[in-house]
Amino acid sequence: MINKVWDSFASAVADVKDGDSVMIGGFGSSGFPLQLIEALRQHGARDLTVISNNAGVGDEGIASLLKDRLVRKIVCSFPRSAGSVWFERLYEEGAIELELVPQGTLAERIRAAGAGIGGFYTPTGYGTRLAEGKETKVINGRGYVLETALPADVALIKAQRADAWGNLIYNTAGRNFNPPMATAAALTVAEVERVDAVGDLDPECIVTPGIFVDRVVAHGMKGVAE
Amino acid sequence: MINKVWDSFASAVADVKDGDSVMIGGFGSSGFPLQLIEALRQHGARDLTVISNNAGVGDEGIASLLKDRLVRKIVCSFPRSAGSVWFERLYEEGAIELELVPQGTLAERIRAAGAGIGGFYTPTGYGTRLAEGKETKVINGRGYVLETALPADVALIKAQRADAWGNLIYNTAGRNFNPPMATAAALTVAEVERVDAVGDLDPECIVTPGIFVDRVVAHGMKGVAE
Amino acid sequence: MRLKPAEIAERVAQDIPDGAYVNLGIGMPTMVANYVSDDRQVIYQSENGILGVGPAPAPGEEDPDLINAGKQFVTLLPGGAYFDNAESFAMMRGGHLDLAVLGAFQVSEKGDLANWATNNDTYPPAVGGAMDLAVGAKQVFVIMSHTTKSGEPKILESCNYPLTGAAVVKRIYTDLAVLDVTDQGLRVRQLHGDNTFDEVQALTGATLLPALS
Amino acid sequence: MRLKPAEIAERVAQDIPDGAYVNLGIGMPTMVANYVSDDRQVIYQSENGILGVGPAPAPGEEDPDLINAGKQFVTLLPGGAYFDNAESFAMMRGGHLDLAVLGAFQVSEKGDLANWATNNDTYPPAVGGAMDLAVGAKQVFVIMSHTTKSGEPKILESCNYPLTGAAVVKRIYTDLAVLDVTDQGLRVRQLHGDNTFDEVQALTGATLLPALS
Repeated sequence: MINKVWDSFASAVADVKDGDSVMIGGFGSSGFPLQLIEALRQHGARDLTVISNNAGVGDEGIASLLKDRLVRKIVCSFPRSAGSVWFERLYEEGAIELELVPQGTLAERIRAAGAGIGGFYTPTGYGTRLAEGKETKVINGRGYVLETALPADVALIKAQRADAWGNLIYNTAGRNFNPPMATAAALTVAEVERVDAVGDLDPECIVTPGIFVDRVVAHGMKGVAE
Repeated sequence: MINKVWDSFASAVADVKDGDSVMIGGFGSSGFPLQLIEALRQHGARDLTVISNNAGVGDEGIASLLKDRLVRKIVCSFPRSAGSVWFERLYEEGAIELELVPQGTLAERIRAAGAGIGGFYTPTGYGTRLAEGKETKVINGRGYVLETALPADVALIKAQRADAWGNLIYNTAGRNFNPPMATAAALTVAEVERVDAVGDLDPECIVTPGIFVDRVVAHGMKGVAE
Repeated sequence: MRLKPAEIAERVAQDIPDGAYVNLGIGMPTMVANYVSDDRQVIYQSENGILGVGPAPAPGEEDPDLINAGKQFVTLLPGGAYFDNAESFAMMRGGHLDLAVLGAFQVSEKGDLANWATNNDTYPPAVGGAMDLAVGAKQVFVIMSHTTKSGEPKILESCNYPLTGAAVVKRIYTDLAVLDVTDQGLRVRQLHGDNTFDEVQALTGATLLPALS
Repeated sequence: MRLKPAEIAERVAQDIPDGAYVNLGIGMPTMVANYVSDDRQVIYQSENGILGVGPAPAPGEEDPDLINAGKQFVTLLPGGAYFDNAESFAMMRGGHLDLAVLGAFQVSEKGDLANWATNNDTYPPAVGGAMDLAVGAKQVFVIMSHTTKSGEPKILESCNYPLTGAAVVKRIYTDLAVLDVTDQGLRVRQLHGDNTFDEVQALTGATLLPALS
């Protein structure tokens, strides 16, 4: 029987290795896999490349990984927010590398990795500093920049409900980067609020089919160490 | 008030011009906008380029457009099926041009057109006859073929339910090419089984948001001439 | 005279057509929604994955996941829909939005937009969805003060801040005037209050064309 | 001795692992599902947009939209999901399927696959999803007769029909034998019945390596 449900956040991230690239879903305060991030922090893998829209605010979530100096590089569109103190401190020290990517290009590069597309031509950023050094092409009179697929070793994502096959549905705007990231990593781990019986999720409304998901951990299961 | 519901199939396709490119959703016997196709046939615009997965079987649907010799060119992945007699006849006569595209490349080129992507590198077809004359690129040791976006003047699609904002949901495998085609044409017309009140479609389950849809015509509305 | 930010937003709102799909940038652009008249139905997109953004929820009614791009709690209108970021930016980049209203640091007479970075390299940059919106929306309106706090022009022959997009802005709404970016150059569309052409020209770093009569 | 098509399908079924995501091509490959033992849970994908394809519906229970890639009516298993063709081929091309079982006109000793066109140019070609599956699935198994109806080898040093994909086939199941495509060349994995290496070699257009003991 296919059963992708794991019994603890800690065990679900225990395979993350030093130097891994880790996608983390979420946007603003919405759709972050906070318990998986905390489990990753406690796991303590170092030299990580984090791929996420933001670079964390305050002391929690992604910021906690930065605070513990586990992150060598961050790939994101909007690192600087009110409260992004750990990112700003490490950036000033030269202790973290930043790859700044326009948000739509970030999402599309992640989708491309999941879809087997090697690269694509986007008009976004054409003629700007963020296209410097990149291949360009004029197609039907319009300028485009070549961007390549962005895969990862691990994706930590957040959904609302799952089943044992790994099918996922989300809550409102909590989707954000989670569905494309689910497709783009060698190992996809989903944090969910609850697990339903196989067949209870409406097949017309499943956003992430289970084929993209390797492990599911639900809130209320054995949590991370306090 | 936004109201995209039109009262007849005939009026909804009356703007199609000679020489237009027309996407038509559907796969096998599933998810075809048969009443819109019949309205288009009666409308009689000529020299059309039809973009669809198949080239029609029997005398109905896409085949009826071929039988009436309204189609100059067809872009598809699988023109030759049991019963594709009109396509085969016209092809033998040299009366129709065929652009054969692998099915996934066809879907991705359509999506790219809707997503503002100028072109993309796919491994599909690399080293085969269908890549001859196309740009190629080796990325991370793997060979890819450059394929360009495929937009259209008009998309005729089929969904199950709509609302007056043009939001669409589909039935089971009836989605096939319909959702990507909805995004890729200057004018998108959806044939649906019924129109619900705005707000009655679950926002978590809407597959095609209304922004992509210009016109909706429901079965049971004033039909095409018998 | 100079309009207050809310008054500029009100002026932009007058030009948003009924039935339009609109993305409002963070900050002053977000205020525009407050002034669109009730006889127009406008559908707002939020880049994090919402079409049909509604007003702020009542206190205690917030859905923690339901925020807009500015991280404010919002609601969904009946008829709205959710989607992921790849789909949201496909929608933006693919030219499906009728209008984006954005803030700016600088705009050039050719419609070049600079709104994501200054020339201060010690400060880490952030770009978000600005570049995608700039190239994707069918029309881009800019809403901003006509000059910097120290009185320097923000409308220039060419931007000296890094570009967000080249030749993307269609119209500029400032506290002094409304300007159209045309093939001939920047043309005054409206002077606010008793402002004269010469007064506005004096605070603009590019040559203006007078309003068409 | 030559296995019947259903017997080859049964042999393939033995090698499909529990929990695998599998796409079965049209025709003989579709028969494989009939022989997967009940103690294995296999999730079948259909390229038109189904994951979790179930058996044929009872007569009168057909959903007219619910067909597989071969246009046969099917059902959906509990736990299945629907998606559009762009997503379906993203799934295929992106390497998410564990296995594709495909028919073939010819296979080369390097694992080149030819299954979409012959050299008859008067007949209009059709490709469908064959090229996407060939490059996308983690493993490609071919199921076919060892020779053409007229007795010509279909396993060759190099294909003379147009390729579907280069170096994509991992294993070949025929009515005579099971062959692995390896870096060293085509290696016999199993000879059916009392077939000898020399008999199979004589009907093969490429040099075979003997089975590893």
